[in-house]
Amino acid sequence: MIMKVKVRYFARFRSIVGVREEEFEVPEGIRVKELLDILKERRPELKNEVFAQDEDADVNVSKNGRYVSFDDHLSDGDVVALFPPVSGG
Amino acid sequence: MIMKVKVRYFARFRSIVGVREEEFEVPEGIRVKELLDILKERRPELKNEVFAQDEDADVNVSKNGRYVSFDDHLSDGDVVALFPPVSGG
Amino acid sequence: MKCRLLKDNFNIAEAINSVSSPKVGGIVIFLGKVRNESHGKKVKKLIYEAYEEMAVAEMERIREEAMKKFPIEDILIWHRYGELEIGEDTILIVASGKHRREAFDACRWTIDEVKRRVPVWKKEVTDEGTFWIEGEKQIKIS
Amino acid sequence: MKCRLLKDNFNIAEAINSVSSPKVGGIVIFLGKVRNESHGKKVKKLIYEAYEEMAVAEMERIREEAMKKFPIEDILIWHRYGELEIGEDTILIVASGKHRREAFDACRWTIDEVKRRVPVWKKEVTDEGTFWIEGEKQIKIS
Repeated sequence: MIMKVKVRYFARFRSIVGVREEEFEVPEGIRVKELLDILKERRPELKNEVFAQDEDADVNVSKNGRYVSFDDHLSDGDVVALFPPVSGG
Repeated sequence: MIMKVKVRYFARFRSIVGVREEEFEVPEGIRVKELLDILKERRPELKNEVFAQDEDADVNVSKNGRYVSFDDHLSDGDVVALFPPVSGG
Repeated sequence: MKCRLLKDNFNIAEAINSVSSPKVGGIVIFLGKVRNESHGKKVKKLIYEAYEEMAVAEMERIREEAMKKFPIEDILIWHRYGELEIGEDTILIVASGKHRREAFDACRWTIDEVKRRVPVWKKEVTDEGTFWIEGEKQIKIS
Repeated sequence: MKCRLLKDNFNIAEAINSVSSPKVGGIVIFLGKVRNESHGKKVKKLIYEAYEEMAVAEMERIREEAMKKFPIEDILIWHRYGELEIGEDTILIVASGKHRREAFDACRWTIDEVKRRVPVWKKEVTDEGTFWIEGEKQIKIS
């Protein structure tokens, strides 16, 4: 079974990808880290910048506006955002 | 030799004494603590309230607008103020 | 609204008012400003980009955590976005308490959390080019 | 004037402005208010009495010490006197720094010193009578 998730990019990641948001069809119930693996293939330009996936990873991931762990499962219609370390204040 | 010093009272001490300021003639060059001894005699109503003179003394003394130690010497024309622990802010 | 992302200048009097009550004895405010220097470079201006919905939601989560963590009466978090000149206000945190101790603690904790968690990014336009700021890092754009 | 004893309301915007400069990245403000409760009693209003010349001089000494002790850009201390109703402002301390850390430290240190040293005394009018406040003690007047 297939589900749809939206992926949003912010700040420098948006400049790298060149789009604000895109929709992907992915296998139902996958985890965040599996989505990231899919993105690595479809968005090779992000590979070095974003997807270190270790403790030092300079990438933040949110699901529906909330920080999420890489082990979290996704559902149809979820909005996943990828962004660099923040610098507000 | 004799010199003149002004003594000012603030807050509760002023209510006890009933005056804002009074002038005393005292021996030249005396220390703050000697002035306090003189005040004990001339203002017995202050004796229990003000002049404990130990570390826990609930009296503050300033000379010419600056906190002063009981061992400090006084000069002619000095203004000495006596007041309780402060409570601003 | 106790958590806001806004383009206009802060109305600080309004902010203070909105966390005040007869129970309040002390208010501690943190006000961030755009300063003329960063990482040794002369800053000309800042541009803040935000993930707006999440930024407000995250500020609300931080606010609720602060209200639980400290015995304060209220706390407010406002953050500006868009283009800001030197000297302009960037962030406003106002914490009110019966006593000053908890207001200081809550205000300080909250600004640290905002800087760590709220999805807002700073682009610095300096005399040596334009940079993205990512946490402590500075990454050249142009 | 960076140290003031004043009867009127604070102009907080003016205060912030007077410690701001292009070098300033963070401002921390402490604002004291008259609250409706003290030592378990319901407060109706406060009356502040001051040894005016010394109070201003002592605030200036505290300000200079703060400027030496912390790497801040500037700091201001304003204190009100006279009769104040619940909710009214009592004291305003505004510290500005390149970074927030020193502004927080200086603001907090300064309010503690003011409360310990500046010759100002609070008379509390409560529903159980009027009291002088001396440090932590409450002494009944009437």
